[in-house]
Amino acid sequence: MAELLRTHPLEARHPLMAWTAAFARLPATVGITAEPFVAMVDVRLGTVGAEASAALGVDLPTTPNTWVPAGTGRAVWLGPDEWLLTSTSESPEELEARVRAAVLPLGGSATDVSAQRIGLRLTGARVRDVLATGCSIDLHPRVFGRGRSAQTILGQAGIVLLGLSDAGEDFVVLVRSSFAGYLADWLLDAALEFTPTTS
Amino acid sequence: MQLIACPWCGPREEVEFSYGGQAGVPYPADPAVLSDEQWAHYVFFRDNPKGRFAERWNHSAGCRRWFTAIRDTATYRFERVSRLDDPKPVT
Amino acid sequence: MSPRPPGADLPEHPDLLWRDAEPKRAYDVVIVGGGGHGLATAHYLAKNHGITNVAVLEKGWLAGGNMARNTTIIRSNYLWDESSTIYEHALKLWEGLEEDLDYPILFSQRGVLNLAHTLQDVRDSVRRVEANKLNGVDAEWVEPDEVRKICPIVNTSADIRYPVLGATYQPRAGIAKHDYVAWGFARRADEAGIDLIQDCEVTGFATDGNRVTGVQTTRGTIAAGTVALCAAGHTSVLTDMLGIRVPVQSHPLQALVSELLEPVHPTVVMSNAVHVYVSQAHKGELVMGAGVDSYNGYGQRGAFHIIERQMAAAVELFPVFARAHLLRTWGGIVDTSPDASPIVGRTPYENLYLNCGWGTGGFKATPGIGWALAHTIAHDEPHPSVAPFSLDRFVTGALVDEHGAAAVAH
Amino acid sequence: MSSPFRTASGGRIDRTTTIEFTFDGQTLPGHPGDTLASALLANGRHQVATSTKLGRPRGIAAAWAEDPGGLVQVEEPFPEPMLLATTLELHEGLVARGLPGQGRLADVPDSARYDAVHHHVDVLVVGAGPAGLAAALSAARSGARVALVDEQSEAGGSLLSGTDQLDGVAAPAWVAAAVAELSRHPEVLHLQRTTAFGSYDDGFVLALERRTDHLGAEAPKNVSRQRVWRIRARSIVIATGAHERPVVFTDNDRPGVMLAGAARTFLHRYGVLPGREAVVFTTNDSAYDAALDLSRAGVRVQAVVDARPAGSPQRREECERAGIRVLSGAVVTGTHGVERVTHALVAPFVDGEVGAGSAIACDLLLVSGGWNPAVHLFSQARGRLRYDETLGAFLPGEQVEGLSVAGSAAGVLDLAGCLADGRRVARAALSHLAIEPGADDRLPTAPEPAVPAAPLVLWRVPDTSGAHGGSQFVDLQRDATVADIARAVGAGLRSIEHIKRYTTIGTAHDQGKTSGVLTSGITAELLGIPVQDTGTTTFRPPYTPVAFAALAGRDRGSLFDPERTTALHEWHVAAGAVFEDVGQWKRPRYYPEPGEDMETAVLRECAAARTGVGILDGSTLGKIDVQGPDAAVLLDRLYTNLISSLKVGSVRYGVMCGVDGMVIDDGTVLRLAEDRFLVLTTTGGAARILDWMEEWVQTEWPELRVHCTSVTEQWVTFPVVGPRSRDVIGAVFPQVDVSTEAFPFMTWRDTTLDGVPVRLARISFSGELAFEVYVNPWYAVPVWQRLLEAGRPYGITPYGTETMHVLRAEKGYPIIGQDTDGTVTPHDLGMAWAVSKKKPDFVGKRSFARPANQDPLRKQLVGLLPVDRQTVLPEGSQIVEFRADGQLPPPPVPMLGHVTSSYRSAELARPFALALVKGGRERIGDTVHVPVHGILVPVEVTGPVLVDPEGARRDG
Repeated sequence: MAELLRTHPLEARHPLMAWTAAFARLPATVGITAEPFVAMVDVRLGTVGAEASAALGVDLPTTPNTWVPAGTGRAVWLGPDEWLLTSTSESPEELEARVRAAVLPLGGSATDVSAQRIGLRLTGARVRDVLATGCSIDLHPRVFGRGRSAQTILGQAGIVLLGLSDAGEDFVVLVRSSFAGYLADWLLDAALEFTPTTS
Repeated sequence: MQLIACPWCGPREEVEFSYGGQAGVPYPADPAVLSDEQWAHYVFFRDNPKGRFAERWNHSAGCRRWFTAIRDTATYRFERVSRLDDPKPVT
Repeated sequence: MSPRPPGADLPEHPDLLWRDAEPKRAYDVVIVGGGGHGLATAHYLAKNHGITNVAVLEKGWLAGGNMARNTTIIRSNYLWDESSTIYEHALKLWEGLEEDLDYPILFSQRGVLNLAHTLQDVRDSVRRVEANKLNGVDAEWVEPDEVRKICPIVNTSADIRYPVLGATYQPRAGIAKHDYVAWGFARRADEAGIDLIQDCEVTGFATDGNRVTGVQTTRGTIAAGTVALCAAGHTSVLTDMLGIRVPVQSHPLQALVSELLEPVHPTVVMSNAVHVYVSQAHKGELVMGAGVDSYNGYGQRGAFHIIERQMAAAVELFPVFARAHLLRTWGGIVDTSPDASPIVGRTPYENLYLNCGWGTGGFKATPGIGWALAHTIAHDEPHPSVAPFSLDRFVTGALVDEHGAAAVAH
Repeated sequence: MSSPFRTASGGRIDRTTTIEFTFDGQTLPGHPGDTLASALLANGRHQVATSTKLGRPRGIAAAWAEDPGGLVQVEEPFPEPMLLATTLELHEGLVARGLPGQGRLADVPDSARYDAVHHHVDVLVVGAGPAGLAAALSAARSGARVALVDEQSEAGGSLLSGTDQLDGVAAPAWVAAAVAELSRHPEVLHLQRTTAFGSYDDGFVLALERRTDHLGAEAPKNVSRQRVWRIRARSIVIATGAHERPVVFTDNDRPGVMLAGAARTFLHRYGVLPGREAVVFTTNDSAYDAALDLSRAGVRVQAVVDARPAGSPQRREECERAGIRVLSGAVVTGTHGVERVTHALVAPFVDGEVGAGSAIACDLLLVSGGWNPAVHLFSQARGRLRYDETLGAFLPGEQVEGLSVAGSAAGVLDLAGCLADGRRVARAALSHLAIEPGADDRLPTAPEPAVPAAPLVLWRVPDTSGAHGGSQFVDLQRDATVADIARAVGAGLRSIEHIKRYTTIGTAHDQGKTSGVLTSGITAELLGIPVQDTGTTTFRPPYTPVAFAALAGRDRGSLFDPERTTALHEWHVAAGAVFEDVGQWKRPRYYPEPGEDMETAVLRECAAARTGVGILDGSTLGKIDVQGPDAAVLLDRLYTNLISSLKVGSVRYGVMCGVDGMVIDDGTVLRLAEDRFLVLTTTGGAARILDWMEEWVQTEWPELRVHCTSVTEQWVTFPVVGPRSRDVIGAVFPQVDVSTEAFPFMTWRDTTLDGVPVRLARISFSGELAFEVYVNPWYAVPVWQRLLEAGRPYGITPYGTETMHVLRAEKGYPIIGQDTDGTVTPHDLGMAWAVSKKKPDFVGKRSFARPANQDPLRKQLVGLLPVDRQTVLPEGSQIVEFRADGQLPPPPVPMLGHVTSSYRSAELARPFALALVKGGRERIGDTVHVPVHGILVPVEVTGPVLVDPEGARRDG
């Protein structure tokens, strides 16, 4: 119990820390890494236009299932009046405050969801095959290239999937934090086929 | 195992959706003035046709939007989907 | 010749089942729906009440709906007094049905285990067992080691995703052979002179004020003194013709069967949390029910992802099933009601009786509801066992909420 | 070892390698490329098993999935029940035995992997025979995304079973070139050993790939043994070929009786002679190929028996050139032999009458009654079938959108026709998808089709044996005969579905692949009605059996269902927590110290919270951020109580009901700003309540300016509970004035800890002084540890859900879903105070006015105290009226209600319970009985609040 009671500095601790070693053992064709924590805000806004763009500093994408770069982060379409804005240069509180101030006059709302989901980066020539074992979205590079996104199901977890490359070899999976362990196990299990065995 | 066309996200697998039953059953403007029978009909009674049916669906694993569909309950085929802010679909 | 191998012992059907009857112009009683409930009602009308000027109208082939598609589980361990009364009445009739029908219905009282996987499952199970005991229904709570004794192939290890924390056990529960049951009732009804009329779809009703005077069918109009609707998933199609609203929704419910296997599964196991209900039928095949598809559907088919989930649950709970094979899948149409209890009794038409909303419970109720509905028709007064299941309960709020009794855990 | 029936050369097997396998205890040789069936036949073994019901010897009667005879049990490498010898690829170490009836499951778990893959294509071609290959080539050449799946070990289908030439080379060479071309198209997925077993709506096809069994011991362990392909195709070409149909005659089930086309397959594909002396019985031209090929290979073909009066003049000539006798207008009426056919009984057949016959010696009797197109997938997709009088078969009868049928599956029975049909259908599909065909999309040159003599449709040969069809087998697997069909018809049955159930035809392993159409034909004949009117029974998935585990895929073991965990999960594990499944969450139930059982641990944890300080990981509580100018309006409509009057900085407990007026959830609401609330739900209710809110906002009240966002995982929640909680919170958050005056009950305050924002709320689910600590889960572990450290002087004790339940129950706080069951109103819970009388309406209000809600005997939440101060009533126990004699009367015994929660209380030093009791509040002070293990335990009915009813402790 002594170790359990030891006082720690307030250092952020990633929920997938215990998976780091397992991820590191994967071959490059099915690379999985936990994304560092970033600030994320769920933005709700009825109508987007010049005003919103000016206030937010980004044109929120209005094409369903797409994302665009936004400052140091991304703006991801989640629904006809809902986006996920991320930032790697602001704290969660700063991002929420800034976005909230921008959208409140336009009838919008903003909620800090930085810890609601964690990100997993999937890179390599076979990650598409790994995803296809549990994701019904068509991930062909012609269909799901850079800038595409989808809220969908992977295995039995709801995810937001972002396409980062036109070659179909680079994806980000955002998953609810409480499902992160499940999804990490699930991905490792799916990657087993592409992992050289020692025997 | 249908592909259901979310009015926003496009065709997605059936598993991403949840069903909301008959469409066009609004919450009564003033429940207090309804008879027990009228209230019971709002709470418990829904149409159950064999054939075309106007229904509510939710893209629950996707954009979480509710929408309306005209679907044939005998063939399961979706004839039309529309957003809630579209003009009321007619069966 | 070598000794008879296992799986060869299904009894033969009789040489004569029923006349392929032509409809007459009029009957004292017209039963719409030639499934288990319709045929059982016909049988008890004749047997208990001497009423034989009866037609059973079937739009397809006799007992070709849910009666041909269910997983044949029979039990009476329901929570509420109202439910256990009708199902226990049915179970007592099942126990004498083979003699009554003089038909080898293969009623096998091999017991039913309802597994509990969460603490709330345990509370709900104990509640149901205690209620059953006080209602005179055989029931007991069994701990995991007893579960293993009753059904050794259930995975009772503690390290599975949802460990088995125990089960309710009803020893008198079991299974029967569905076609044999239906055909037994049909043959008895036919022997009594009741007309079983197939390929006879009801297309409308003739009414006079608050009476139904006849039934319009694809084989002509048939006058009726009393009409009883026993159409399960198609009830709404009929009541729509009569302008009656009934709070049922028709959903696909799938089931499946494996190849013939050496006996491994001596009882019936049901699990709500890890959704499985499975028995090993007389020839050796595993018979399993899957979940209800969420949407309304009259297609007698459902989505395959439900079967896949079912298989995952089956292999989780019964690891030895891994290499059993899915041989055939099919679907029925279950008529579900808001409180997961049936709707039986009077309608706005004074000579029209309703029997629907049995959801997934219809097969096990067959003799009970046939008995009670025949009584209701004969006496023009709901039999006490079905009186609580009136349509009126949705207005008063006096539901028999078998749904609520299985509420999700906190 | 040599195999006596193996040809000297030819076939697709690898003769350089010999495989040993064991069948029925006998070790036999075979080659890679063999199936178990071909290897058995090569060793002269026809009989595989005895039949289920009659115990008759049964053998290999076909060469692939339609075989009704060769069912085996695999014992090694892993037991698998009921497989067909004809579809089981031979591999080293295979141990199998014939199966008389029931398969055997392994008694140990299957450790093999199974998985599933989603795949999307423009065109899916099912079947890699001539039509399928032609279709796939056409589709591939357009650049379209194509999948070609085929159930056999290599592509080619019937092209591997004959002697045809394509483009001037032997057909297998053309197949190899076609496969090579397909592999060069980057958008083509070509899968062999992959059976499309189900076709569903919107171009969805499920296919099972058998990936490793054929590799034997070489099979890699990290690769799934079988894979389910979930293929979404914009267009599907079904090129599944046709099954040869037998003709039914007396004793047609003996080993050595085989479909004619199967014999060609065994010869050409596997280099096996299925016999030495053959009789060929046919109703059409196709079986002549078998006769001629076998004759060329050295089989003595004793006769071709052609039921057609004039036979086939052209084919007769070919036979006569080869020295084969042809008997036209003749039939096989029966056979001799026991374990193997020894004679065919052949008789003239004129105008449906059978004349006097004679026996012809043979060890192989080949039969062809025509061809049944494999319409299973088409029919599963709800394509209607039509009966074709000429072919005596059911064909696709209509167009189904996105689905077309090509080649012999559509009734085209010649090679050139199949190739052309495959290409035609593929190009039509491309055109429908607006995809340009490829530039060089040519068909191979195929032999000119001979003009066949018209086939005769003959279901069965009249029974001259006197057995009335009792030995004329229709369904060999079910031992069902023509006599059984006749009995069914005699019993009054007319529907083919009834006939199936009466006779059990078509219900066995092969699901009627050979017997289905025969039954329709024979039934129609017996009833004197057209076959079209009889129809077929419904084709249902799967086309061939699929292992349960394959469908379970990877959703097994720890991946069966997601485990949701909080940010503190690893800490809980390290602390030795015993977990409880709450929905998908893993929650610590209690933290036993060495030697403690649950009761001891919980008494200790409870005592800590009541007398010192305890801490709980409450992070699983659902949390919803509700924002917008109309946020309060929405909450007023959904909660039974008034939320809009809540002040910023304050907290209120609220109850939600469904429209039926029954409680669906409860929790606290924090007003963060005029236009912003944090709504807390039960753990199990989180997703449901967010959906509930969204549904109302989107579908009923779109005019409300409000947005709801899940923040369940955005905040961890740690209730710090007990009289010393103020000391702990004060120590960790020194900037906060934690005095009752500055920080009153049911308020919240924001602060920071080392710059990290923290929210504190004075909420108590125990009646004790308590603070809830909310923080971003990134910092969950250090904040939790700071709290533990600060609490150490006070003996801070982590506690789990069990203690939480005891503490709240002592205060009479219900758990929704435990103390309620969907039939309970707020009034029933004694929470009329939480039901607003001011609001004109809220969801559920109208239902409170129904007659049943006024019933004074509604069940109400009360407390129970066992009079003996000892018995912990089992939760779920029923409650009955007090019986003075202490004896239960005979059933039925009226019940008053049931025990919803029951615990031993450290505080009360006795057990207590909560219960729902009919008219319970009126019965406070009464003694009632609870049957426990057959004994009536007297209990006193009390109010639900048993600890600190005055609420004196909440401020410490």
